[in-house]
Parts: sequence; structure tokens; C-alpha cells
Amino acid sequence: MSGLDGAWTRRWIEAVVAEIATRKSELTALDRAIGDGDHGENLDRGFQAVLGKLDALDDAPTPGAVLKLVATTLISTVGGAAGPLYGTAFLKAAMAAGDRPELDATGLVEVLTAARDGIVARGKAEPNDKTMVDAWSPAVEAAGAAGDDVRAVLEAAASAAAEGAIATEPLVAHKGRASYLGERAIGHRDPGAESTALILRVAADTR
Amino acid sequence: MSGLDGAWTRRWIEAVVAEIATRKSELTALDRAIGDGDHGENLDRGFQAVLGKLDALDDAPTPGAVLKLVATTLISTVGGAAGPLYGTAFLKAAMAAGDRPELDATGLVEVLTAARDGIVARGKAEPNDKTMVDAWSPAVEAAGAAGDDVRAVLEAAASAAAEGAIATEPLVAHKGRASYLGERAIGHRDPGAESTALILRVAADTR
Amino acid sequence: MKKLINDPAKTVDEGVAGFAAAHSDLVRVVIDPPFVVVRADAPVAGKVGLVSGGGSGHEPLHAGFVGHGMLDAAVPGAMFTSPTPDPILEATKQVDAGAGVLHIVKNYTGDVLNFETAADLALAEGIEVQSVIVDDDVAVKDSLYTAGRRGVAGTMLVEKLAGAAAERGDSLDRVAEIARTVNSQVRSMGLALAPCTVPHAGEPSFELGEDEVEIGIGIHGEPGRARIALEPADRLVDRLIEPILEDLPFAKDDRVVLLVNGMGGTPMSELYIVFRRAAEVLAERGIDLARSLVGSYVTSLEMQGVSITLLKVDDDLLDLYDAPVHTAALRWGR
Amino acid sequence: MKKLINDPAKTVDEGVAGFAAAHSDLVRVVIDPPFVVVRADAPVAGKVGLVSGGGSGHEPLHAGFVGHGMLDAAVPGAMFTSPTPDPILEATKQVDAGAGVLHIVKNYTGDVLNFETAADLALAEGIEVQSVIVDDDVAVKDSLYTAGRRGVAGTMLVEKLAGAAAERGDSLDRVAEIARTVNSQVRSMGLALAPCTVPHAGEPSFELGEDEVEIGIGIHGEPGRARIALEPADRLVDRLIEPILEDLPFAKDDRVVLLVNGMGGTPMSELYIVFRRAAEVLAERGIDLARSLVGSYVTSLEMQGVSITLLKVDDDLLDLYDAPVHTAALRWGR
Ligand SMILES: Nc1ncnc2c1ncn2[C@@H]1O[C@H](COP(=O)(O)OP(=O)(O)O)[C@@H](O)[C@H]1O
Ligand SMILES: Nc1ncnc2c1ncn2[C@@H]1O[C@H](COP(=O)(O)OP(=O)(O)O)[C@@H](O)[C@H]1O
Ligand SMILES: [Mg+2]
Ligand SMILES: [Mg+2]
Ligand SMILES: [Mg+2]
Ligand SMILES: [Mg+2]
Repeated sequence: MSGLDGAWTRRWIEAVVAEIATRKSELTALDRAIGDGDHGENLDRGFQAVLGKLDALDDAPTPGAVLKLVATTLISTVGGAAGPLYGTAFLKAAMAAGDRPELDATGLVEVLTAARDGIVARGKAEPNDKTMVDAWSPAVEAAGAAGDDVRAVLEAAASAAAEGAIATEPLVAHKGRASYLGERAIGHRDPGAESTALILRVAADTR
Repeated sequence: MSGLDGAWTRRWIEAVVAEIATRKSELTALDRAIGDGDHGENLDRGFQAVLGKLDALDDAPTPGAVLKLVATTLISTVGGAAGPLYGTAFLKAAMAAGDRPELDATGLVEVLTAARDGIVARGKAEPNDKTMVDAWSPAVEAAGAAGDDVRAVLEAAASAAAEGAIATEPLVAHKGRASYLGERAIGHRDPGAESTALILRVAADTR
Repeated sequence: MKKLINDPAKTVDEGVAGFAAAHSDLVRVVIDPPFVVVRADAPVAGKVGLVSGGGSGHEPLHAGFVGHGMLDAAVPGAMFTSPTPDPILEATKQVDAGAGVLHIVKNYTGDVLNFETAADLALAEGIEVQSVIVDDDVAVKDSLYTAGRRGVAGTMLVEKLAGAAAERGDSLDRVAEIARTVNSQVRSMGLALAPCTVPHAGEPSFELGEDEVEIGIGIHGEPGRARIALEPADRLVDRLIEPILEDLPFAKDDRVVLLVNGMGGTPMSELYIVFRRAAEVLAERGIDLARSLVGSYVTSLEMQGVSITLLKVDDDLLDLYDAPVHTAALRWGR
Repeated sequence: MKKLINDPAKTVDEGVAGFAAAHSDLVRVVIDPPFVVVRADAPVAGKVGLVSGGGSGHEPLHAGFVGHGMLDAAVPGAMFTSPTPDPILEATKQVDAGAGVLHIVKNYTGDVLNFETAADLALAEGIEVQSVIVDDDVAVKDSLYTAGRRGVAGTMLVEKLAGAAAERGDSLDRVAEIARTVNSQVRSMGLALAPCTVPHAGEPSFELGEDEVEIGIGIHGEPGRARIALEPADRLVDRLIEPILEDLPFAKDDRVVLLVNGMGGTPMSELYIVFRRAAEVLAERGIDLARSLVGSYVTSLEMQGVSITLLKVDDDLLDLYDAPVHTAALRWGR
């Protein structure tokens, strides 16, 4: 396979569902430290709902169709900040994917960029505001520089997102609930950046 | 001194004030186990008020005058069950003492009997109901059998009250808050019986 | 012990002062003898006066229920300790408009004895006084061999309905009769997940393990009748409501007021979870839920727990329940 | 974690069900999409509709404020989690009587974004919607470099006064303007003596030592801005009220509504001790205490703590405050 098709997209999302369920309490614990302790629950509620809807897809859906289903389901089930932000990300990604049957490296970078831009447009966070943008932005940049192999692009995005998530630890937050804490947010990883890293890591690992 | 005069009565009450203040938390702890945890506070509030009023007495008050002052002060400052019960006890004791300048052994037994009868009349408790009556009643009986030396009468009353208080431990309560506990009151000493024993012990020790 | 207080010895004084400051439109407060919270417009010409009181720590009971259509005066004692006769007498005098005064007394030895003395003193001053003893707690067996049942959350319903009767101009005899009828038709039972701490004691009133519940608690931090392992809320509700239903008994087609009462440290969200199951049980039994009341009205400081109260009503009692009331803690119709 | 719940995953569902059962005279409840609590008589002809909502766990906010003179609908989300756009849109449709709908939104990223989406969808369906963001919490510095101040207890005053304006027939523009005015004149700050535990998390939202207080907490169990040693209540009140007074600022001869709000696990007796000192500080500053409100209205589950809110009022705002309201948690005048 040179590009990522709808079946891959579905396998990826199914793996995300499983991974979020496994790491739910870890994400919630991060959110308890500098937020309100629900990020893992929120995403798990959303992705479980996604799982219940995947069977409504066509036999051979496009990547865009899968992404759109994820978007609308997250929007109507997650709530909180993460719901609209991830919802917008998947929605913009779906729009960028359009009805292409497969995404090649260029297409994948377009899709990732659209997702990131959607989050920034909705949430107005800048880099180093200690949000999920700090995982998305380096991911998009690394993806853009990774060449024209989709697997290399995915791997670059996943690694950069993971580093970006870790790099939120020393930051003071300027957006989201962690911003209420001032200096006391220092030393804690942003939960949304962590869940972003996790979602992209699963993508890189999905065959 | 063959009898107990007003000066003795005053010394006794002053010693009771001090003793209650010292053993306040012990009484409250007993009450916390089978009541509502305020018996020590209640009595201390009352006897501190008594202390503040003792100077209003004549230079040479009768025992009855001292007892009456204690009664009215306890009634208007203690509250709870112990306030009316001890208040009535001291009031009936004061009435029994009348205006006698001194109490001899017979007079002392009359006074103790009147106190106990006052409590029984107000509270309707019978022996073994696990109340202060279980300290007062043996005290009155022992006092009546102790002969015609006031010191012997006081010592007999104090010892019998102490034994009576201990003897409340195995009982189920039939009056007061401890009665709500049913079998669970077993093993705990009644706080009012304990305070009675303490007041009478101080009397026996007052010269 | 972690509390929003200054000096443990001053919690009642400062709480009363705060109440007076917050509700000066409704009440005036007598501080000597301490304390009497009197309806601002007392005595109300021609009206029977209603006085209740008892130890502090059960807020908003009783001071929160002083006002139009409920109490004319409340007498808060020291923490969990019945007030002495002096302020009860003072309250009785302040609310007497010549039509007599009703004392509503929770059935605790201390309350009964102190109100008794105050009533005697008031009678000696020519004020007609009647007393009603409230004893709605089914956790305590009523028998000749105990101090009898305790007065708990049902007290507020006695105060509400008797207060409405007094407000509409009923005579002392009639108001007392209504209060006794309400008491005879109201039953309650409570439980605690965590005890309370009396400020001056500084230690919890009892100890509960992380997975234990105390069933049949009173409102003074007294331990209850039984300690059980923590269970789902629905099961705990069943443990409270079944003894209540059996006691009166409440039967099919009876109309009831259901009060789900928080003990002071219980959030509304949990009270509604309890209410849900209680209403379900009533529906299963064919009992008609005529009115609902959910809130923390008769409390034990910060105790975490709940009590359930059922009052059986007819048209007249329901009218009294519905009648306008304007107090700090209960208000409707005006 | 000790709670009166059945299944941690069902606390919101069962709490809403209990609320619906207890207040069927006031509200109806939509369960698909979950959940919308709608005023029983909505849409009210000719009236602007008021919708608020947010994460659950702050009861009685917002559902407890649905009814005559306040909200037309409340949208409770999951525990401490903003609702999704679907039920917000449903609420908006159910209360629209053609006069438009006002969304009252607490300033949290999640709430703002989800209400924003719902408003867009409603507009697309031809419903006129305006939004007001409430951000009364002075504990959080308002700056371009943060998510801005949070909406806390002041929200209920925005809902009360805007609700009264809608009830008297004001236009959408005017109701929105009043809501914004109230928001611009209300300031709050809170503290916690003990954290709360989100049922599904099972662990406290932060840890506090036996002698520690968290100052500047939000209403989602977020830790505050500073942790200090436990102090007497009066001193703690000063720590809350001074930043409030300085922020607006409130000045001599200003008239204010003072709300002392319990966080869910705080007994009334402590709220009145807090009220006492707060009123004293106002008197010292020559600020006129026009109205008082004491109770647990905007909570964080069973959190032990308090917040203080001051609203500066003029005659018109005071009329709106005094106007009749009939909801589960706030009621007067009818
Ligand atoms: N303005 C924003 N822009 C981008 N991401 C944000 C913004 N605000 C919050 N987030 C992300 O959302 C995450 C929190 O999500 P979640 O806990 O599910 O929602 P909530 O904060 O409403 O409880 C944060 O960790 C952060 O990564
Ligand atoms: N009916 C009664 N007759 C005699 N003594 C009683 C009666 N009821 C209670 N008591 C006594 O009162 C004591 C409790 O006093 P206290 O704690 O001060 O009052 P309260 O029970 O009102 O808190 C009990 O230990 C018991 O000895
Ligand atoms: Mg969160
Ligand atoms: Mg006691
Ligand atoms: Mg007591
Ligand atoms: Mg949240």
C-alpha cells in the first residue's frame, strides 16, 4: 500500500478507541493535576460512541467519510473543550481529504495541517500556550519535512507530537483550565497534548 | 466542725467548679460515645457561671442559700438534659436545707434525698435506666446508713456514687440519648452518673 | 477538624449574628438572654404565637423557619444543647399577642424539660401555652422503656403546617391539634456516610470506616442503631423508606409529602439521586406523591448523609402545606 | 470516596431523573439528546428564551433555576464537562417563542465552544440567538494571555436578573444588555477547605493537608491560585472580599447584593459566620448592603468551602433582583 485508504483509516480509529480506553485514567490523572479531571472520560465517551457508529459506514468508505463520522460523533458526545476541538480537527481533516479514495504523503500532510489549523481557529491557542496545539504543530511540521512515504510521515508526526507533549511540562498555560493555575501548572504535562500524541502514535503503528 | 455550714458549702462548690473544668473533656468523651458529646461543656458552662455569681452571696450564707444560687444558675445556663436535672436537684436540696445554718448528718441525708427525688420526679428514670439516678440512688442509700457523722455520710455517698457510675457500664439505657443506641450503649459509662460521682467525691474531699 | 469558624466557643454567637445581619427584613434577634430569633413583626395581632427551638447545629432549623406562615420565634441553644428556660420564656413573651403560644418541642429529654420549665414560668405570667412534642424518627423504637422516638426532620413539617394554621387565624387549641395530627402522620429515618464534629469537641461524633454507613442516626451526631457496609444509594434508600412505610403504615392511595433532607455536608446532586429512588418506591406501592421537598433543612453540622421523611396528608393538611410561607429557608406564595 | 450514588457512570442521569420527579410542576426533561431541563410552560408566548448550561456537579445551578422569572431551559452536561451542541440546540428550539434566545455561558473554553456551535446551528434554523459570557471570578487574572476569568457564583445573579427582564417582556437586545451589565458589575472569589471527588475519577481533585486552605478555587474542583495555612474564618473572608472590592472597585455608598455561597459540603451555620464578617467589612467601607443571599447555589459536588459574590446594583437592577421568581432552588414573590 502506497497510500492510506478508508479501511486503514477505520483500523486506525478502532485502534484509537482501544488505546483511549486503556489509557483513560492516565489522561484523566493528567487533567486532575492542572484541569478538572475528565479528559480521559471525555475522549473515551466519544470514541466508544464512534465505535458504535463505524458499522454504519459503507463497505469501502473513503478516508474522508471515516474522518467525518468521527468528527460529528465527537462533537455530539464529548463536550468540554476537547469535544469541539477534536471535533473541528476531524471535520477539517475530513474536508481536506475530500472524496479521495487514498491519501498519499502530500494528502496526509494536507489533512494533518487542516486538523491543526481547525484547532487553532477554534481555540485561538498559540504555540507554547500549553495545549494540544503544542503536539499538533510540531507534528504537522515534522510531517511536512518527512518526504513522500506515508509511513515515514506518520512516524515523524507521531514522534514530534510525543516530544511536543513532553515539552509542555515546563510551560505556564495561557489557554484552557490550566491557565487558571498560573505558575502552578509548571511541571505537569498537558492532557490534550498527550492525547494528541497518543492518537498520532496509534496512527503510526496502524498497518 | 460537727455540721456543714454555708462556708463549707461554698468551698465545696468552688472545688466542683475546678474539678469540672479539669475533667470536662473526659465527661464530654463519655457523652460522645453514647450521647451527643457535650456533657462536660454543659456542666462547665454552668459551673463557671456559678463561680461568677458566688460573690453575690451574703458574707455568711446558709447552705440553702448557696444551693439555691447554684440551682438557679445551672437552670439558666446549662441547658440540655443535665441543666434541668441538676438544677432541680440543687433546688430541691436548697428547699430541704431551708434556712438551717448548718447541716448535720440527718440534715445532709434529707438534702441528698431531696436532690435525688427531684431528679427522679423530673426525669422519670428508674434505677438501672443508665442515668445519673444510678449514681444518686446508691449514694442516698449509703448516706442514710452511714450513721451520724457528716464526714462519714459524705464519704459513704461519694463511694456509693462512684460504684454506681461504674455499674452503669454493662447496662442498656432506657432514658436520655443513650437509649437510642439499644445494645450498643453496653460497655460505656453514663456521663451524668460519672459527673454525679465526681461532684459527690469533691464533697467528701472538701474540708 | 476543618471549619469556617473563628473561635469554637463562639460559633453559635457568630452564626446568629450573621443570620440577623442577612435577614434583618424578616427577624430581630434578642441577645440577652441568648438567643431568641423573633419574627420582625411579632407579636402579630390576634395570632397564636409559635415558638420552637433546640440545640444549635441543625441550621436552617429553627431560625431559618421564622417568618410569615411558620414560626414566630426560634430559640437556638448551645451547639446540640437544648436552650435553657430563660430565652424560651423570653420568646414566649415576645410572640404572645393574647391568643396563646404553642411550643413545638423535639422529643429529647433536655428540650422537653427546658421547654416544660419555660411553659410553667409563662403560665405563671398569665400566658396560655400548649406544647407539642415531635417524635417522627422510626429508627428509635417507641416504648415505655426508652426516652421515646426522637424529633428529626419531620419537625419542619409540623412547624410549616401549624404555622400556616396559626397564620390563617386558628385558635391555640386548633393549632395544637393540627401540630399533633401532623406529628402523628409524619415519619422519618436517616443515615450518615460521615459523622460531624462539634466545634468545641474537636473530634468526630463517631468513627466510620471508608466503606461503612451508619443507619438510623439522629441529628446530634449520635451514632445510629446499626453500622453496615456501604451500598448503592438505591439500596440505602430502601433501608430508610421501608421502615417508614411499615411504621405508620403508609398504604396504597395514601397521599404524601416526601422530604429528602440532607444532613449538612451532602450535595444536592446526591439528594436528587436519593429522591429518584424514593419516588420510585412510592410509585411501586401505589402511594401518591402529592408534594416534594429536597434540600438540607434539618442538619447535623457538616454530617454527610440524608434522611427521608413522609407525611400523610388530606386536603386540609395539603392546603396548609401549600399556604404562603416567607422565611429565610423556606419560601413560597409570597 | 463515599457518596450516595449507584453507578459512578450514572450519577448525572439519575440526578436529572430525580430532579424531574421532584419538580414535575416546574419542568419537563428531554432525555434525547441528553439532557435538557425545560420550563414546563415553555415556550412562553412573546418572551425571550433564556438558556444556560454547563457541566454537572454545580447543582442547583443551572436546572434549579429553571422556571418563572429565571431560565427557560438548562443543559446539564456530563460531570464537570460542558454539554455538547446537540442538547444546547434542542433547548434553544424548545424555548424559542419567536422573540429570540439568550445563551448565558460561563467562561470556560469548553462551554464557550459548544454554545458557539449550538448558536450557529440555531441561527441556521432561523432562531435569533445572542450569547453572554459570564466571567466574575477575580481569582483569575483577566488578560489576553489567559483563557480569561472564569464564570462562578455570579452566574446565578446574571440568570436571575436577565430572567426577570425577559419575564417582564424586554427585547432580546435589552435582556442581553442587562445580562452583560450584571456580569460587568458582579465579582466573586472562593476558597476550599476540602476538595471534591468526581465520581468516575474516584480520587479527590486535589490534596489538602489537615491545616491547609486552597484560595481562589474554581467550581470544577480545580486547584486554586494559592495554598495557605488554615486561618480563622474572619481572616479568610478578608482574603476573599478584599480582592473583590478592589477589582470593580466597589466604593463607599455603592449599593450591593451580597451572596455567600456554599460549595456543596459546607453547612449553613458556617455560611452565616462568613456572612457576618463580610457584612461587617461592607459596613466598615460604607458600602450599602441592599440584599443578602446565603446558601449553596453554585457548588462543586461535595467540596467544603465558600465563595463570596458582590453585585453592584442601581434601582433598575434591584427591581429585577426583587422580581418574582419560582424555580426549584430560588423562589420568592409567588
Ligand atoms: N483554547 C484551546 N486551544 C487548544 N486546546 C485547548 C484549548 N483549551 C483547552 N485545550 C485542550 O483541551 C484539553 C482539555 O480537554 P478536556 O479536559 O476534555 O476539556 P475541559 O477542559 O473542558 O475539561 C487541554 O489539555 C488542552 O490540551
Ligand atoms: N430522664 C433522665 N433522668 C435522669 N437523668 C437523665 C435523664 N436523661 C438524661 N439524663 C442524664 O443526663 C446526662 C446527659 O446530660 P447532657 O449531655 O448534659 O445533656 P443532653 O443529653 O441533653 O446532651 C446523661 O448522661 C444522664 O445521666
Ligand atoms: Mg478536563
Ligand atoms: Mg449530651
Ligand atoms: Mg446535648
Ligand atoms: Mg471538563
